[in-house]
Amino acid sequence: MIDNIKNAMPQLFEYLPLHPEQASSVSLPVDILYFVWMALSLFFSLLIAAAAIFMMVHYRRRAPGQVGAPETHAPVVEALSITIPFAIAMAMFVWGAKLYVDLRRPPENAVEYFAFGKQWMWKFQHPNGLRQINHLTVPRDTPIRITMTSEDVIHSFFVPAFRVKQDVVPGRYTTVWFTATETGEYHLFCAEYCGTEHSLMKGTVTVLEREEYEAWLRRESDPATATPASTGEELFTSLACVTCHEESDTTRGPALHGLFGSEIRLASGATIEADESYLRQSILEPMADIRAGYQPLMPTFAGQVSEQQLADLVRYLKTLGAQRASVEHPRPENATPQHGSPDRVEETRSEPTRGRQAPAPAAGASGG
Amino acid sequence: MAEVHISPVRTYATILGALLVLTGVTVWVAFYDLGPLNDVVALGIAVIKATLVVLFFMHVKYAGRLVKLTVVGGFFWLLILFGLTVIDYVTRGDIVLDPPPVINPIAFETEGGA
Amino acid sequence: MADATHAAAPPGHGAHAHGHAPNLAHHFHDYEQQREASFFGMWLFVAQEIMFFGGLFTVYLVYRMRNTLDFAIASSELDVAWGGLNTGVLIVSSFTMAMAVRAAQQGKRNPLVLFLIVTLLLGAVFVGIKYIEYSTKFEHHLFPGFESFRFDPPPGVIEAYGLTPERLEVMNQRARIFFSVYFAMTGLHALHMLIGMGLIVWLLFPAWKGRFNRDYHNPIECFGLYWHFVDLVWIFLFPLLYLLGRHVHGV
Amino acid sequence: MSTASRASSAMPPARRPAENYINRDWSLRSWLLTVDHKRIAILYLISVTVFFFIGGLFAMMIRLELLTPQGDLMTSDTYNRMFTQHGVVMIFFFLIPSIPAVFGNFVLPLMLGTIDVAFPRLNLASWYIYSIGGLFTLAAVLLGGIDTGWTFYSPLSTVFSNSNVFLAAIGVFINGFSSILTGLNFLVTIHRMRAPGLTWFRLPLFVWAMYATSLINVLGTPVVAITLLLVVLERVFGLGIFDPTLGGDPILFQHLFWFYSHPAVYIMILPSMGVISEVISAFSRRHVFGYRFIAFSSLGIAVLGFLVWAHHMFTTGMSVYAATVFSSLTMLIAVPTAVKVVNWIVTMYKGSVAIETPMLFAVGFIGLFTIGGLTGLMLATLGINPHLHDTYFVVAHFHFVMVGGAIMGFMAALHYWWPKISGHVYPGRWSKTSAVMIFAGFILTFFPQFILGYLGMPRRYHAYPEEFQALNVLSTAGASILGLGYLLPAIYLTWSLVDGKRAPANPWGAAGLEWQCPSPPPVHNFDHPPVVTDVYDYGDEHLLAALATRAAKGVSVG
Ligand code: HEA
Ligand code: HEA
Ligand code: HEC
Ligand code: CUA
Ligand SMILES: [Cu+2]
Repeated sequence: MIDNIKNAMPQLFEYLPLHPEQASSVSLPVDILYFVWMALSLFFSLLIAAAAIFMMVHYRRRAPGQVGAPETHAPVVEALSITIPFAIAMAMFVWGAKLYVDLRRPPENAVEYFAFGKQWMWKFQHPNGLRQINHLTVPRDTPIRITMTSEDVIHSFFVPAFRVKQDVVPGRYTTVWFTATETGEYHLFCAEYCGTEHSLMKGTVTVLEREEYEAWLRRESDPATATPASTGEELFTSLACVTCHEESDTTRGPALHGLFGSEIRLASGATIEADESYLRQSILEPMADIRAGYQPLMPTFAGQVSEQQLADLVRYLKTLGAQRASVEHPRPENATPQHGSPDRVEETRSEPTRGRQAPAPAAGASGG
Repeated sequence: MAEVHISPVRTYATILGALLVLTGVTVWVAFYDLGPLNDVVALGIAVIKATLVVLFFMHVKYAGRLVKLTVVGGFFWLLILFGLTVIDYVTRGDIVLDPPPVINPIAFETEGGA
Repeated sequence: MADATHAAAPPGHGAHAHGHAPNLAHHFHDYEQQREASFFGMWLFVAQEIMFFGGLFTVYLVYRMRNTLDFAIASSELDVAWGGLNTGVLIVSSFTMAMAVRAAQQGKRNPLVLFLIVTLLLGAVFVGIKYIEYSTKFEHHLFPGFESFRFDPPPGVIEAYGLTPERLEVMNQRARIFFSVYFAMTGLHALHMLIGMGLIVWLLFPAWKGRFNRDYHNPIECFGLYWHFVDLVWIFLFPLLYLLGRHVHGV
Repeated sequence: MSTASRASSAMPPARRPAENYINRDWSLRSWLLTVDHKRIAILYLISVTVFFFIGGLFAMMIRLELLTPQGDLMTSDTYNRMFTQHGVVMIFFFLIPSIPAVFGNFVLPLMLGTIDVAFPRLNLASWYIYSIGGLFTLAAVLLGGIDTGWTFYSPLSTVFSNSNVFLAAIGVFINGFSSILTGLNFLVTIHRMRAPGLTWFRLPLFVWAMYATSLINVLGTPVVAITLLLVVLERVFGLGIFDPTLGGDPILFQHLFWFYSHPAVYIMILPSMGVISEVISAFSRRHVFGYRFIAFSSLGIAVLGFLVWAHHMFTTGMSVYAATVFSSLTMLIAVPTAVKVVNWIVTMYKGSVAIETPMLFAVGFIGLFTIGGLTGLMLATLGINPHLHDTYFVVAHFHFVMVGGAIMGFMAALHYWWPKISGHVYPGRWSKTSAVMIFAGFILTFFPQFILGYLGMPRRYHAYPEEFQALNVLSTAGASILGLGYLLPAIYLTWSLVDGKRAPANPWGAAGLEWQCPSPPPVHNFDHPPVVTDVYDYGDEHLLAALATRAAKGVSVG
């Protein structure tokens, strides 16, 4: 009987559009607890509202001088108003605490990932050392434990579909774990307010079938087939430059199309030609020359990019300059067809829509 | 408490003496290694001194119930603040970084490249 | 509280005439009620102060729990002699304050003024010594506000505890926290001392003019509570900051 | 007129019939230097109203921005300033002082049958401290704003924010002492200034609520004061106490902050609960049911409220053990609260219930606060807190308790005591319209946010995924109704001062000491020392006689 109900549960929730999709092992138990609580809350709220309205109507004043009945005492009422809420609250507490233990204790065999939050991006590291930015790819049905810390302020790792949230605190390691149960692409939010771009510090979690994940991982990690981080465009994506330098988004960083070779005005009032060394300096010391009309928001990438990568980036930026004002997404000159596909960048940038299939790496995996 | 209680000078002098002696004792003890007992002794003596000050200099000994309750309440509230904060700290399983990360501990950047 | 003086009493309140009681505020029935009100009010203020300092004591507690050894070693930079002397000064000043209150209760003007002045002077001595201590810390780059903050453990400690250079870096940081806590706590305490000294000066005039008598002396009494409370804070600060871990650094 | 009346009344009392605390002296000086608790209450009423509208303006900016998902109305920096300033202004400069400083100041001495609070000059000083704190914060807003969130979490506030954290933190710090001193004043007043015969268990429940509130003020506020002071010191000297790169711990800040700020939510709600106890009894013309239970539950909430603060920190990596302690203690608060709710309802049972404006607000309070409280319990439930924390579910929860609860109580108090305070009657039809608009607008604004929250929309988001738009549009629509609902009272109450009918001493036919003095009260509150019996006794002969007379004259209200 109990099993029957348990099995029927997921179906039941299909009809309730009031929750995010259930994509982890704890989604269902959390939802059940939540909706039971919600039902209780609504029941008691309506009960009390009904009682209040009833009293207002039924005992409404009928004559101006009328007064109410004399004082009464009813210890039973008091006793009930103490015991019932106490009992319900304690019962829900115990239920919640039990579930919480599951939420907090990762299984022994959990696979260890790392995450690192900084204003305003997420960086992840797979057990084999592969890195991803603002994007995490994980295998299905595998317990995953992420150890996290932050370089600057407090952030919070939040994947609604998994019903998990864990603050990422500078100066300590915190951990979160989950077992994804459905493939697809899900929102990843930073839930702890962390400054200017808090609401843009989001990304996606992609859940792949285990084999697909393995394949993807192998391809990504193998220097021969890996997305060549040596090409500037990939770097531009993986270092999250795109989050600030999109064509459409003028509020953060300037669009970089047509930048190379042009005259630009600095906040100081001076004008300068955007030559190679200017590009270089903008990446290493963004605070040095602030472009007029922009905030000094750009983090320095000194120490984060090797000389080689820097050169690649600059080369890529130069290609953008060559195609000034192009509406099409520019194609880097030396990109191999396999990796440089135009919508690859597009993919990572645009809002993930819920449950969208065929995330970029997955598509790549099936192709390879 | 209709009449104001006026303590005799002798009481005050005795308390003064006791406070000074206790100060000496606590300094003296501090130079011996008693293990964890050092903390206990130092704080114990401080509490005794504080009690003396509160009871005699601040006349709580002769004050009404309300004032006594206020004093006890004030210190009790402090214990709530200490106690519940400590509950969190002593049970926290997370690791405090030692030394704290000045640079990215996952070494994303240092090696460069993916 | 000092509030319990004449509060621009609108005349014409017939409930009780009190032309004979110049220091009784119009909304109190008698001195008894006024005195109890201000006494209780002052105690509530002290309770408030307990929680105010309590926040800092919590900070101390948490960091000492985490960094016991570092705190012990860092505290060796503090001078027990000055600290101990200051404790003595403060305790004596508490005594003279108690005597001042006693004089006020008896309505004796001259002893009251005298004891207030002595208390004021002792307070000044305390602050003076604190100033000396602070300057040494500043000279030794132990003020956390400076870029140049640098803590070097006393000789012998490194060998005794086998501290590696990395561990020393950590110790430097934790000592920094220690001195942050030290300056925050003693600074706030010293600020209270200064305010207290200002209040003594402010009370000296009415005391000198003989405004206080057997019936009306609650400003002095309430101020006494404040002064003793400040003493009380130091009674805890001294062992916590100067003494705990004192046995460590000789090792 | 001022000097004349003073001179003439220097003689033993020959009271001029119309002389009261308002018209005694109109000069600005007499208002700014007043030590009369009633005038100080008016000063507070004006200032908190100003702050409410400032805070409301920020709220409208938030709602407008959230109409579309892209974050296109203002930059993210501006948006962050909006919600921070909204929170800081609403909480510290409106809600915390609102009922205690306005209605507590006005009616507490009346209810106690005394001339004034224990320390009248301290009372005035509290208002000045509040104003100075407010000016600091306004300066912070005008000089570029604050963007830390009202919670001032470090290290964002101590190291990373480039906004005016210094000014704002100092403003809130200063304002804290206003709360502390008001609380202290009330505690002493309640202990030491009660009229003869007014024993503890004859005190009106509003007084009990103020008592509990004041306890929290005195014992909790200093901790947030020192914490914000530390934030300021960190910014100025770089102390490092909360800075992880210097060995400090940001979690410690949260402990210290919430040690005050959780109890502070009871500073906000307890006074409202006190008001509801008064209003329900007065408009049901029935002795309040379960008097002692309601009285003690206020104290219970105040004390328990200090033991639960870390329920705001479950996701910071707290151990399961500590979380269990805090969660279970939090749940316990349901008990004293439920006692209150049930006793209010039962008070109406067999009453003679008049559906006047204050009563509408009071019943609105019961409904909305219950929802808010129960969702609070949901948040306190460990299994679901990780999902709900820092989402719009939390936003909905606290607006239900603060706007649906505390402000409903404030509106109830305002409409209940307005005739006493101003001496004028406001138009009933308009005020009831406003009550209904506020209720409906409120539900529409904040109910969708529960759903948004569970769907996963994080709070403090300037731009959000498109799928959340529909519910956000509903919320914004509701907020405009809500805003208009709040605008109405400002208009008709002001109008009533100019053109409203004169209010009798006891317009509602309520029991209670404050209704025994004329409206508005004379400077010394009572012409004759009040006779204290049971303050909720609707069987009292005098009251019954008065009611009968009024009924005969056809006075509709009451
Ligand atoms: C007036 C303000 C107010 C009040 C009264 C409350 C009341 C309560 N609050 Fe709320 N709360 C806030 C203001 C308030 N809160 C604010 C501002 C925040 C967010 C801060 C921020 O992060 O910015 C917050 C956040 C907050 C959180 C943290 C959420 C998070 O960030 O993760 C939690 C978690 O436990 C919580 C719980 C509670 C509980 C259990 C109560 C209880 O006191 C409620 C008790 C009431 C009832 C239970 C209803 C009445 C009872 C009945 C009708 C009987 C029936 C009952 C049963 C059958 C059980 N609140
Ligand atoms: C007392 C406390 C209080 C009050 C009364 C309110 C009132 C309102 N609050 Fe808010 N709110 C908080 C306390 C409060 N709030 C806190 C503490 C936060 C958290 C801040 C943080 O995260 O740091 C918050 C956050 C907060 C958010 C979340 C922001 C985010 O996380 O990104 C939102 C979003 O909808 C919101 C909306 C509203 C609305 C619509 C009202 C309405 O009730 C306001 C209605 C009032 C008016 C509109 C003004 C009066 C009317 C006029 C001036 C007339 C003109 C107007 C019109 C014609 C429309 N508030
Ligand atoms: C947090 C947002 C952000 C990120 C991430 C970011 N930038 Fe920027 N960038 C800016 C802003 C804002 C400016 C304009 C202000 C300035 O000149 O510093 C800017 C300016 C520049 C400029 C100079 C352009 C000009 O018109 O002056 C270059 C080149 C540049 N960025 C390249 C990069 C590259 C390459 C990366 C990734 C490795 C990157 N940016 C990542 C925000 C960002
Ligand atoms: Cu990172 Cu919000
Ligand atoms: Cu809380």
